[in-house]
Amino acid sequence: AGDLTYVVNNESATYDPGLTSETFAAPIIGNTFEGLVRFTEEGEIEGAMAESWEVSEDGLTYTFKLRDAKWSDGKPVTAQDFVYAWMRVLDPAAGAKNPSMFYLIDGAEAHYAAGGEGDVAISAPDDKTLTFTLTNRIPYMMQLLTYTNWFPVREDVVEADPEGWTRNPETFIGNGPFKVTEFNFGESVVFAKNDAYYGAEDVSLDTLTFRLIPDQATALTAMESGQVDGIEAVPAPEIPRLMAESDAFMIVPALGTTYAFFNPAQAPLDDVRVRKALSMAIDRQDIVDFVLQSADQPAIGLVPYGMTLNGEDFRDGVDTYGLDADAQPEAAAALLAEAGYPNGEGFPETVFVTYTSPPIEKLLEAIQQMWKENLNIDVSIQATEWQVYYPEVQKVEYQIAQMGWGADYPHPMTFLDVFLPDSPNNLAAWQSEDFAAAVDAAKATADEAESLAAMREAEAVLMNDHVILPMYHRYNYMMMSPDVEGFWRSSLNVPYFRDVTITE
Amino acid sequence: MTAPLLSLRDLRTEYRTDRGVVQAVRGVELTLHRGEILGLVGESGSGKSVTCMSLLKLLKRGGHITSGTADFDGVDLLSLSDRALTRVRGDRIGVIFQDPMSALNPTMTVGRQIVEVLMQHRRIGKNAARARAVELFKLVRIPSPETRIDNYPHEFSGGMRQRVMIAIALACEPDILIADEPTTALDVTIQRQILALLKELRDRLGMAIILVTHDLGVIAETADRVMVLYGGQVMEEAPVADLFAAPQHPYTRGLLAAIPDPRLAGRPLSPVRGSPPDMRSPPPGCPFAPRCPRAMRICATPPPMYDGTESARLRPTQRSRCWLADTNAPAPTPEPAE
Amino acid sequence: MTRPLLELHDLEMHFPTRHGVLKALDGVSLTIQRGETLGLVGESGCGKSTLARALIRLYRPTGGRVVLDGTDITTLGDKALKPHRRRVQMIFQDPVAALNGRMTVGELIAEPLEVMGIGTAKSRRARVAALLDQVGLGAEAADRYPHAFSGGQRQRVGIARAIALEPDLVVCDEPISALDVSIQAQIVNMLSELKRDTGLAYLFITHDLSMLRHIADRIGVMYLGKLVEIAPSEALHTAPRHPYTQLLWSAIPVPDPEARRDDAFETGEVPSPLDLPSGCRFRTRCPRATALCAEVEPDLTLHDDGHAVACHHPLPAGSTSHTQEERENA
Amino acid sequence: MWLAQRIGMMLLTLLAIITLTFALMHAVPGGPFVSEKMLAPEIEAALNAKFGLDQPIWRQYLNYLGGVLTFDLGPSFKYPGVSVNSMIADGLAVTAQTGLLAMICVVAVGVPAGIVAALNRGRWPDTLAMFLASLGIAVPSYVIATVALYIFALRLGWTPAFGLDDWRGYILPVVALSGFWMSFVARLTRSNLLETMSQDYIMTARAKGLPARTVMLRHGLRNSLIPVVTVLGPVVANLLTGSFVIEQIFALPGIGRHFVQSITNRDYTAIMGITIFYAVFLMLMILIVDLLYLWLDPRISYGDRK
Amino acid sequence: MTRPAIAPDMWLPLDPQTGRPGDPVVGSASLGFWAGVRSRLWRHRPAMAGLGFIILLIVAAVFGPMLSPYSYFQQNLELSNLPPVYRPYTVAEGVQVHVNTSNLSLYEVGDGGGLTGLLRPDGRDMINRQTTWEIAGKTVVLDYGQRPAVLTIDGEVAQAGGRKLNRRNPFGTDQLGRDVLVRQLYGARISLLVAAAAVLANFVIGVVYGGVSGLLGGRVDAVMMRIVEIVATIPLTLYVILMMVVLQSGLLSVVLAIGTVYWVDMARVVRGQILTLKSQDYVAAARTMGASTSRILFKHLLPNAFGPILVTLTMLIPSAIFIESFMSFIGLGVTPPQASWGTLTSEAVETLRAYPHQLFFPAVAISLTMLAFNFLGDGLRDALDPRLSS
Ligand SMILES: Nc1ncnc2c1ncn2[C@@H]1O[C@H](COP(=O)(O)OP(=O)(O)OP(=O)(O)O)[C@@H](O)[C@H]1O
Ligand SMILES: Nc1ncnc2c1ncn2[C@@H]1O[C@H](COP(=O)(O)OP(=O)(O)OP(=O)(O)O)[C@@H](O)[C@H]1O
Ligand SMILES: [Mg+2]
Ligand SMILES: [Mg+2]
Repeated sequence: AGDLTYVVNNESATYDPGLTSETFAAPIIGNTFEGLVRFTEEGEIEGAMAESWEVSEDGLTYTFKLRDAKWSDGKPVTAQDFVYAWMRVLDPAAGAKNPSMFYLIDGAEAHYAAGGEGDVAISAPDDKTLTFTLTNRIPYMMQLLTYTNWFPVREDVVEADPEGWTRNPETFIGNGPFKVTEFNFGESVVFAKNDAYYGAEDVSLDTLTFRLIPDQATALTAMESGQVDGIEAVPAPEIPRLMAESDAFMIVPALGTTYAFFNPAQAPLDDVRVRKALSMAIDRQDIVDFVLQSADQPAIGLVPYGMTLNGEDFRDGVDTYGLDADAQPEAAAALLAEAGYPNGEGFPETVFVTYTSPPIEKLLEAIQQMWKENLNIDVSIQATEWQVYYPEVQKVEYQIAQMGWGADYPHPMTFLDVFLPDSPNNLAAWQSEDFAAAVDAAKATADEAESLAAMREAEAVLMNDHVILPMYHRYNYMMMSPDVEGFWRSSLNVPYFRDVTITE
Repeated sequence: MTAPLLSLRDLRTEYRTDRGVVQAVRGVELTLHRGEILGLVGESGSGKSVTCMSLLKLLKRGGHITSGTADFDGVDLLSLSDRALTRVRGDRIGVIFQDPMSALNPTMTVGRQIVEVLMQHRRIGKNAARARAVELFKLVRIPSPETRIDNYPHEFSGGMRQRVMIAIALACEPDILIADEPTTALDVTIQRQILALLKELRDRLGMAIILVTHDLGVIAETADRVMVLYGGQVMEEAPVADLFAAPQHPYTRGLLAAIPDPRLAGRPLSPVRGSPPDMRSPPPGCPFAPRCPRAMRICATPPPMYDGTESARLRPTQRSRCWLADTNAPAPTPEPAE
Repeated sequence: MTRPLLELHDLEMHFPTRHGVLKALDGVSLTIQRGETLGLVGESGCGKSTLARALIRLYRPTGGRVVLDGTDITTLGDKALKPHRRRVQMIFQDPVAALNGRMTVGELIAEPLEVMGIGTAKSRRARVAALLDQVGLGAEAADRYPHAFSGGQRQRVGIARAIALEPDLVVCDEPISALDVSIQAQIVNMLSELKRDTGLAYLFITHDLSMLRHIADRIGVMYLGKLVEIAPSEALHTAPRHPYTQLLWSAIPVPDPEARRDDAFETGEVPSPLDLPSGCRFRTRCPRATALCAEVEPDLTLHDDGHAVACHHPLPAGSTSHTQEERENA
Repeated sequence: MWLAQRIGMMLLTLLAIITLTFALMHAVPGGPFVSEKMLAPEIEAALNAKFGLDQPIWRQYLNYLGGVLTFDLGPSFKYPGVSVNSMIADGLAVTAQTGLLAMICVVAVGVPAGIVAALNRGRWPDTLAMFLASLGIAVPSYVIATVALYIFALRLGWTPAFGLDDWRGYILPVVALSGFWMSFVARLTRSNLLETMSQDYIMTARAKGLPARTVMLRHGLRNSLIPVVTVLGPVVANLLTGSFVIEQIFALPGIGRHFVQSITNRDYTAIMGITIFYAVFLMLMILIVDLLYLWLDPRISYGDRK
Repeated sequence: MTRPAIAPDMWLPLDPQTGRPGDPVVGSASLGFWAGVRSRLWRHRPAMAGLGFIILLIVAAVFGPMLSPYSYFQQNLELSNLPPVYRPYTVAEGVQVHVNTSNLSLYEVGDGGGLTGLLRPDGRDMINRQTTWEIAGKTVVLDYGQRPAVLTIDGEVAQAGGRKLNRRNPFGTDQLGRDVLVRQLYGARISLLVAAAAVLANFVIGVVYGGVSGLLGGRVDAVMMRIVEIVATIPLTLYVILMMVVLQSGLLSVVLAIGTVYWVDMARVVRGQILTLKSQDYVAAARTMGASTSRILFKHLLPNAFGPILVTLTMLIPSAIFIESFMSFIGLGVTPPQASWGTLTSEAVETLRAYPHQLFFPAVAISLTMLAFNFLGDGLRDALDPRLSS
């Protein structure tokens, strides 16, 4: 029993599980819906709506047997609900943000391109059986299925009001542990325990409130003055203090990497030595210790820590590509001299573009200074509003551009995919056949060790070319009252309240 | 003789400005009896208005009363606090300001400006006050008072505004009316009516009036007693008939000589020659001496105020601040006609 | 005859008010010749200031025409008006309001010269000093502010400013009523001198009839927005022909306590300009009024003795006013 | 007559505002579908088609105008299922609460503070009031809000950290909202009052025997209020349409926050809708100010001069 | 009453020519309005204090950064977030340390009392929440398991000494270890420039625009005021973004942006004032002289509207300073590592709880400057009104 208030910092655009691609929606959808499978706290896959599943030999056809579960209005969850939900994503008219995630299903891409026409290999032989077929082997398919886009939705409510159903507690019918009782736009979402949930007896919270507080400092004040039970994030300058003294403070791996793109098509960054020199000249440890003052980790590669395959962390034993957590000023200067800029002389005017975000700007100022000190080069920083910045970067006319990536699913491929030639997120327009081949190889094999090796190979291709300037792997810092037990937050930013109990 | 209603002693008022201290009033004495009309005449800038304003401590910024007492009904007005004075102002002493145009609040209907004073001092309701205001408008001869009472000052002519000022000052039927040039903007017919009204009020209520004016005709017709001011000092004081019949002070004579004579129409008028003293550094002796056709050496010393008891040259009720009034002074020779 | 300096043709100025249209000027025609002083008298509120303001185009008249030296300036815009501005100046009735409190007296008087681009800053200063002297203030007044002056002193600043430009016509709206007689005499002498020397003309609005007699060549008498009589000064003084003029004359105060008249002076109710009587406007107060007066409004007609009178029953020519006799005897 | 003309002009002005904002909005880079991650071109095309952004710009403009004519400000692009009308209505319900209170503070504290300061010119109440007013102007609202939140909500625990759930929750937002304008109004009132108090007619009022207070309030104040009223008009419009900073800090779902977010999100319909709402509000307030002028000073008229 | 006897020769008449007591026109050089203003302002003590402060500030802003051993961009990450005043712990004779309780670091205290270096810990015990240092042969432990954190030296609980000034960085350092004082002085340059631009824009555009609108009245006024409404309602953020895209980011663009939109309040205030003033007789008088519209406006009306103009101006200055930081935030203004008071303030607000001194200095700087401007404004207003002088 109990009530809990949890602070979120952002309003989500939509709570429609199929259409959204925002991380902000995840806390709400994650507690009101369930997909076929879900993560355990330890990151293992376990059945949710699916009771059991089978994958064909070739790794292409998946067949799921559904459990007896009910929607929050008492109707049973059927395989057709999944089929409807998935096909809706593939209908351009629905306006889903992330249909490309489904392209790995046979026929899906063509279906979308044709405006929602054509067969897709998804079917429901009966109410309790769901099956689909992929075009290629996808090693991380099960992880993918935990993503909200794969969740079922109810055809009757969606069709009744395709836009509005997610804004009305009456029609926001889910199959998760909680159901929404109030939507207060811009203010809060209030949940109550969903009695129709199959695991309802294990859910102990009576009500759950997500309060939107956009200002992290206010949220922290609310937390420290006992007005709320948990907050999603804490202001960066408070991290050291909280880390030291707060029992409520939590560090959650975020599976994210902050880095900058070097544009290999723009002078002086068209020389890999320059890129490498720049990368070597920054002191990542100092950045973490003094600029961020957090528990983030210096990054010398793309893929963050915490991606485990075959019982092995991706990063374990991986090459450092000549980089280090600490700066290597001499080596960097030597490399730069080799590239034709001894002691930074003649280094062309270089602009580091970024989006407006005070902590990021601070970070870049520190880097700017490190380059100045270690390489004697002047790089200017230009920050613009995100909406101006992003389309501009997309044109790939910058020299250095600040960016970062967070995992969609806990598998290294979510990072490597970005740098495929056809990825819209490959903002350096960097192309490498070796890289593509390695990625393909990693996907093609059913053997995890082999796949891991191929992926490490791919990262090495990217990193040895120094297309990106890795800075740090980020963590999420949040607070949850010590009275709350059973709370956990996934590395994909979904806080789970299903198992929460409040002790007094 | 009964005790005077108001007696002002040794009033000195100065204005401190960027460009020095202006000694606007330098020791003015004045008594006023119930039912008396005291005319105040004098050179422009001689301190008439400042004297009037000082009585109620209504000086503009920079103005300071440096000495003096004003005994009114047993209290010294000059030592009263501003708060205590509010009970005197407008109620027991009414003031008509010299500048009727700027003295009215431009954003308030003229009616309200009268009603306001009535409601302040007479515990009467709005409607009664308004009725009284209409009545006052009639008294000061403003046509169709019922409608014009709702006009704003800028919709009135100069003379009408002046009459509004008069109505305000008379609203509470004060014991003393200080009228600083109350009829300058009025044509002669209305002026006569207003003056008749003042006299009527004097007779009926025993109101005493300090009447400041440049119109010696008005003085002649209205005042009982006249004081002549020059350079911030009283130069001469006499009952009106005496003053016109036998002006003592050379300045008074000059003043009377300047009145246009209908027989001499078209010929130049004869003003007092010279210009008034700079009141930041007034002449040490008689302020009029530099312009005086009969100035003597002694005039560099401030002359005392002679009165009829001291000087055979003066009528018993007359007073003059001029060495010529001294019995030892050389006899007046007839002035050369200009 | 030469072209008159100023002609007013049927000038009308109507103010819209909450209680209806207020006819402050209701068809006034007159002319002013070069070098002439036209006195204007009339009951308070009869429209004298309005006439003055309309003729120098501070108001845009609602009817009629203002012709200055042959040019119709009734509807000219600001720009077109500027050259004419120099030729007509005005002394305002309220000296406080007409002087910008943020300017020193010197600046105020120099302003018209500056506006018209006359002289250098230095020569203007000299001229200001001269003007101040002329109006009896003394040059040291130049750097004081209007608020530090007495009423009469301020008025003199206004006068100095108006004559600074040596205009052809000065409209004087009660220029001397706030001055003591001596200064009045000084100013009037000065104005007469100026007139003699420069051929200046005046429209002289005042309530001081004896002063008018002294300086005016002709005098116009207004009553409720209309001119009721206009005649040469002397003629008007000795023999007013309109009953209102006579009434006015009889009210002149005499500077002689012996001649004190304590008789009640009753002249009847002044009608409201918002609700004018039919026919002749003066009939409600006129001892000579007849039925005709209530029906037909009399026109201003010129009589042989030089009087133009708007009256159905004018006083006979040559009749002398009662008070005037008295004064002459005094 | 004047009023009718004026209202006609306001409508034209509104049209100009709509047109300019529309043009500006489309001229700046970005769009409603730029989010954390890049969209594939075909997906972007599908989204554009869904919201009619694939049509020529003039077409979109005309469509939008059509909507405005029927008082339909359209659906939010960013938040599907939320109409701009309801966004404004709900936001106003929140914003107006603090806004009105702040407005009351501005008038009920600012003006009297100015009066008290003027009455005591040069003495300590004046010095104190003007010192505070200078601070109120110099310290921006987000600093006031943050510091106050830290002290009163966290250190002292007197007020809640966010929300308007009980009366104490109103204190800090209202103070932070009104601080600047209150100070400004106080200074303006004082300055003008002093100026007016040197006019001749104030002397008349005193000569009437009115107490100093009455003189100041009845005769001085009214003639000093023109600049104050001038400023207050838009302030009403601003306060009632919210402040982003305050709503952000105190987590209030008001219009101010919606507006800034709609710009960040390039939520076209929301930008337009809130701008129109604000414009109408502001123009009405300015109209009221102009009408108040007439009441405050009967000499003012709006006719052509000639 | 007895009068003193008077010598007979005193009764001799005086020659009127020689008897005059000196010419009253004692060559008083004409003091114009502005000269009067100047002299009145000169005697207004608070205004002079304000002016003095502003001049001092400008001098400091121009020359201060040159005199400092640090530059506004020079970082020392190890010495970040240091306070201006601290209370040292004495570890051993002559060895003092400063404990930053917000990031739980120890700093070495230099000879002069400056904080000169970060002391790297020799051990960290996350479970017991303790950090250990070996300093001067002693074991120093910071125990933050308890609150507030406790420092023990060789097992004994240490007490902090009296307050000491940080001589190395008198205003402390910021998040990147830069000297706050220099940044503050450098920021003054930008902020004062922005303030000057705002003042200029308001004077040149706002005052004139409002004045013309109010004076001409009628249709002109109606149109001009509708334009004001348009300018006031167009979303500023969008406008700034557009400028950012079109123009180079930098101070000039900020000035331009402020200049184009930041005058409407002033215009409206001035117009309102002119509307009441223009019916005054002195305006009529000026008109009869043929004074041009601009003369009437500048010589007669605006000087009488100075009160509200100055008050509005002084309130616009801080707003302009903060608008600059908003524009910088969007990307139009100054680029890092440059700083203005506005950006310093908004940055410091974020670290308010941990390092309040970082907010204290820019906030106090702006407030003091505003007070100075207000004093000056008040003095100027009084000086401009001759009636108020005494
Ligand atoms: N506010 C002021 N500041 C400085 N000097 C002033 C002020 N008011 C009046 N004075 C000076 O005080 C003297 C007396 O002025 P006052 O107004 O009493 O004259 P007055 O006799 O009423 O003249 P008038 O007949 O012209 O009204 C004058 O010299 C004048 O210049
Ligand atoms: N702006 C205005 N609005 C309405 N009525 C006005 C306006 N100006 C003047 N009047 C009215 O016009 C009439 C004539 O006024 P005007 O000022 O011309 O009189 P006047 O002859 O100068 O009187 P006075 O001798 O008293 O100055 C008066 O009834 C006055 O109320
Ligand atoms: Mg006077
Ligand atoms: Mg008049």
